[in-house]
Amino acid sequence: MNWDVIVENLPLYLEGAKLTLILAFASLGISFFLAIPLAFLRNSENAALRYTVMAYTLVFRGTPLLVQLFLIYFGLAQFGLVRESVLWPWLSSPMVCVIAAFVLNTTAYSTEIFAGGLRHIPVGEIEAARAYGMSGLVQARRILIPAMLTRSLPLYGNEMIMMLHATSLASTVTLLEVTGVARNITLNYYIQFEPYVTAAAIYLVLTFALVSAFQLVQRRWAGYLESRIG
Amino acid sequence: MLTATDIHKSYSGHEVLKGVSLSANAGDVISVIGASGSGKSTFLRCINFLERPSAGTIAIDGEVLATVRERDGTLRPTDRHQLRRVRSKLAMVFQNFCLWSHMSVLSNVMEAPMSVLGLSKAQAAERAKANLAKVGLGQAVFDKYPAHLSGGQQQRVAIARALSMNPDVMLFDEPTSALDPELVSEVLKVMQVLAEEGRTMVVVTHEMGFARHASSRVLFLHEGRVEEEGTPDAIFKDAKSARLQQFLAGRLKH
Amino acid sequence: MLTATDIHKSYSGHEVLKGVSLSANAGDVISVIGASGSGKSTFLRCINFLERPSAGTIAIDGEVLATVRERDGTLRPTDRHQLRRVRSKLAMVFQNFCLWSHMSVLSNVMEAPMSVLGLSKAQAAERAKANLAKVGLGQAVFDKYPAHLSGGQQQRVAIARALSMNPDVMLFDEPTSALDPELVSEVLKVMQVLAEEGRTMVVVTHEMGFARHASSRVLFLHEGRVEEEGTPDAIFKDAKSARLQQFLAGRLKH
Amino acid sequence: DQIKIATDATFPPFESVDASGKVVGYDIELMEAICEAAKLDCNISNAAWDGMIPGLIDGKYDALISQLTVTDKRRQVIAFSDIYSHPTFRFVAKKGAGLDITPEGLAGKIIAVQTGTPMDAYVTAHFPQATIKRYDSGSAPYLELSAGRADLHISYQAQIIHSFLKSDSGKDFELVGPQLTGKDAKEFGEGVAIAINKKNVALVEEINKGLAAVRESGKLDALNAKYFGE
Amino acid sequence: MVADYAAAILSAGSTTLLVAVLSLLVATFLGLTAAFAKLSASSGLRAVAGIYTFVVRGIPDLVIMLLVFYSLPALLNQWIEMLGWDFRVEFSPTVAGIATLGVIFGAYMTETFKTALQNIPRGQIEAAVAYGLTRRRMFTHIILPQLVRLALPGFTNNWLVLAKGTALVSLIGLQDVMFRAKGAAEATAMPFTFYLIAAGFYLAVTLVSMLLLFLVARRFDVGTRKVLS
Ligand SMILES: Nc1ncnc2c1ncn2[C@@H]1O[C@H](COP(=O)(O)OP(=O)(O)OP(=O)(O)O)[C@@H](O)[C@H]1O
Ligand SMILES: Nc1ncnc2c1ncn2[C@@H]1O[C@H](COP(=O)(O)OP(=O)(O)OP(=O)(O)O)[C@@H](O)[C@H]1O
Ligand SMILES: [Mg+2]
Ligand SMILES: [Mg+2]
Repeated sequence: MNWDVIVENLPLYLEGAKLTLILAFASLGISFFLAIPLAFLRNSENAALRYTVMAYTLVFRGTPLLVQLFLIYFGLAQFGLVRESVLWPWLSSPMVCVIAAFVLNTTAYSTEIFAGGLRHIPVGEIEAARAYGMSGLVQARRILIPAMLTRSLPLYGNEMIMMLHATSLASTVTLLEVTGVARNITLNYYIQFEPYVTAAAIYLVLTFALVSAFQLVQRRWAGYLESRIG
Repeated sequence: MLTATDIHKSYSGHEVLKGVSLSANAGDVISVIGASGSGKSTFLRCINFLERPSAGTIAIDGEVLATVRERDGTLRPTDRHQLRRVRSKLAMVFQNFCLWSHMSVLSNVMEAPMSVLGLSKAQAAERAKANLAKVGLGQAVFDKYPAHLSGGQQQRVAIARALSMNPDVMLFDEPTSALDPELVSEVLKVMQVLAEEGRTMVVVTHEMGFARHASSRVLFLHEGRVEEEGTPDAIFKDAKSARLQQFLAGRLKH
Repeated sequence: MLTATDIHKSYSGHEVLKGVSLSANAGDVISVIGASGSGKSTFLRCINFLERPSAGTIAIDGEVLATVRERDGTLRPTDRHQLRRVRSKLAMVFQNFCLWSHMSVLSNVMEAPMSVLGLSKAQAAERAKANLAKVGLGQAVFDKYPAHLSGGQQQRVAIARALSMNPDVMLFDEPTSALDPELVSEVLKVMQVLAEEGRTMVVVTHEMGFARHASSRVLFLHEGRVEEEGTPDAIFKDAKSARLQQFLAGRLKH
Repeated sequence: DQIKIATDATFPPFESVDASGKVVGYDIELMEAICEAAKLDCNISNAAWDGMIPGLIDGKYDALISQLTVTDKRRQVIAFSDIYSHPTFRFVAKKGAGLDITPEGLAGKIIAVQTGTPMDAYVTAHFPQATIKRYDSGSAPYLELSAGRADLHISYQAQIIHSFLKSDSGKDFELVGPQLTGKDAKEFGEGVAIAINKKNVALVEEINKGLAAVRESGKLDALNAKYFGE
Repeated sequence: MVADYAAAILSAGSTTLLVAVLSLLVATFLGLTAAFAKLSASSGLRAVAGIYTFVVRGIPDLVIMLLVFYSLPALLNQWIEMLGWDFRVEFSPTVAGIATLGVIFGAYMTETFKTALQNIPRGQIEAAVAYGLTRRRMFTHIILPQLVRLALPGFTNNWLVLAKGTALVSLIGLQDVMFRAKGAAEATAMPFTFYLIAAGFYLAVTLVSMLLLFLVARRFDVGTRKVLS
């Protein structure tokens, strides 16, 4: 066994873990704020809006993230127009491409999760808000969004874990997050067992931390959904 | 104080309300009774425009709610701000309580006064606590979520929530019919107190005891029309229409 | 025909049944009454070992069900085949009907006779149709699924399902309490007919009318003990224990 | 027994996958000729670059032919056949970029290389001030070069000319800097050979015999002419 | 040339589908087993199933795949060598792909089946017990039909994720749709074109699956009633 190599490269793994977390939280953070309005549009009375959002979520949930990532990173560069555009300095950065792909992907999933939560709010609670004269904005801010988010928590928690794991794909476009570090070690030291086991252990720890944090959030904000009387 | 004039309402061609009027002066307690499906809930919901009527006018304190007829035949309020103002004066208590399940009891009662009437947090809390006390709920429930209360407690919170709007008129839609028999009386007691205080209330109810003893006037709806209207005595002891007699006979047997 | 002797049952230390006995001869209709939580359902479920009692014996037609005490203090039947045989003689009708929701009405009634008694498909179908007819259900419902029937119809299917086992004893656990008031009578009527036919039945019920008029003996359970036992007349007109008097007074007010 | 031979088919014209999914190229033809001469039953399959050498060490493969250069580091873990060619290495960059191929001249420039190759080792050792981007495949750097995400790429001169400069996407690029060989830097190794599991001494001999036969029969020269003749 | 490569990509569709379907079988089997284990009375079985689902769901699919394809055989062969035996374990990318996807999605299926099992109304099972049905009969005639209906939505979802998950198998060298697309993209310097073709393939699989499973779901929805709002 070659655990010395791992110990020697522990700082690389640490850097990798940092990048993993940055990628996961940046993608989740941005997508959170996109998914909320999209969830409302997904349930909009306007059929055109509803179907547009539906088409978006269908395409991004219906194709592998790896394909989406390659399309954005390698694919867009195929077009001279893109390469000469003002966006190119951004699009040429693997970091930007990876986050863009992750955001587009996880936003599609989060939108559907939130839209489902929105549909599960009892109609009466919404009517009560209207009956008391709340404006649309106040209804959304005070009643709909909090109720939607808390009802979506369990599914959204899963999505967060999936996103954390999806960051491992960033290694395919040169970013050295945890999986990338492990791959590099196999390429330079010709060993395969230790690097990936170490990576797996790091992900397990990260997942465990995320799940624990999530249970706290769940208990604090969604406790009202549990143990209903009757 | 509140007048609803000649309210009509159709659902996809089927006319559910065929011209129902009601006028409540300050201090009136009007009970609306009638068989299931006679249109009681629909009428109450038309009053604060949770449903759009197809014809008729609603006025509160002499201010008529401005509306325009939509292509689908319903009346749409033209002035959002006016609608919100009117709604804030008409506090509704629902059959299924419809408390906001993600908010604690105290937040439920404080929410609308803060976000609609613009009260400060301290003012709203003070008012909420007073109204919760009035319906017999103390500190112990303030931080609980609705799901952790009994049905009777939930309905009392809902009444406190309505009271906290300082409404001109309170609208009740069968406030006790979702409750277990043991819990009905605690809510009826609270409503009785409100009636005695001189609150203006419109109450859709199946509780004939309440209609008889706590209200100043009773409306009997039948198939979307006011079939008979009068004082509780006139309605319960001296029913004129055959329909009402039949309804009361059936009811009282229960 | 059926004897349950000195049945005890504890849930995690809390003793729910403290020695309840019952013996039913052919043709007996025994009603078990008592307040909520007094242990009626638990007792009934112990009779066919849906719950394992902590002590006591069950015998049917003189055959004692063989059991052994487990480490957790419950009695485990030692002979699977004997248990199945005994269960097939004791047909249970549940409060919530518990029909198999993925099977049509006819399949529901045919299933156990085919798979437990070994009847052929044709025999089972014939028997099922006869029993469905007996509870007042015709061809029209045969191919429907339980979810498409009213509660009263579902409970009658459940009774037909029980009848089709040709059981020695039928066990009913509050067969009408999950029904809307209008539907209660249709099920009670069927049960009355069964009682008059001379079927042996043990019925846990809140319907005092049934207990009084249809049963041959009444057991009053209180906190896990048989507080009083006797003919309907003795129980309803001539209650001895203060508890029973109190229970009946509370009940009849309703 | 069949000899399992792996190649990383992302390095045309030496090894690549044709449209039908078959592995083709110089190395493939050479290997087939060697097997024929040595009367070996060979099966050449495509493998991912990062798993190839560990796979050989582990015994998953019996031999590798993938333009592997012989280096001291590799010799420690695997055995090599006789060397069959001495490649020349070159940088490639945009026409007229006017790059100065010195450690200072390339400071801050982006160099794309395939991970774990001699070229990787060379630029890592000699151009510490440049940014080095590493890819799992031999072809991805060209995509990056034409996309403008990298300023230079270093590889086998023959590979650059035949798989890139001659293609449509390579028409704006040119070879830059000196021709480099194993004599210029030890990272480039001694030459290209077939890698074989260290324990399998017999196979090394058989392959060497086959290679000698191919060389003597003139087949090797014919191959060189076919692929690299003018 | 574009057409040649496009044809090659799409013809690898059979590989992708084969891997997907076989993984689904493995996942279903593992999921059912672990679901029953999780609901069993034996605390040992519950613990094993719990560790399985926790570990698998705590590690990214890609890393599990690399572990199974590279690390696991390496470890096993080291052991075998230490014991002095003369054989070796190895997985082809196909086998490793199917095994990994099966193991990963088995964990997701476990949760799906467990929830479905818990949602079978207890009373219906009690009724079967009370009427003396044998365990086997109860399983085949009462539990299984309901399980299928209740688990179908979650099962559908898992399948859709699994079908897309096969793209990862390309990273260990299996010549599936994604692998061919990557090859074509690099060989022709037209990545957008070929990745788009791959995306179209996966989207088509998703849409066709959704349609088929919708039809199946309708078939199994007999005997349920839409909740009236
Ligand atoms: N959204 C709707 N769409 C169509 N018809 C409706 C709708 N809401 C109510 N109705 C119909 O309108 C009629 C009146 O209903 P309403 O709920 O007002 O009766 P109600 O007097 O409140 O009865 P209950 O005592 O049962 O609450 C009924 O026939 C009902 O079926
Ligand atoms: N599975 C269980 N675990 C713990 N306690 C239980 C369980 N089942 C029943 N009990 C307790 O046993 C007591 C008797 O319950 P049982 O259901 O037999 O009452 P019952 O007479 O049928 O009441 P009801 O009329 O409400 O059906 C109750 O106190 C109940 O809380
Ligand atoms: Mg109503
Ligand atoms: Mg009971």
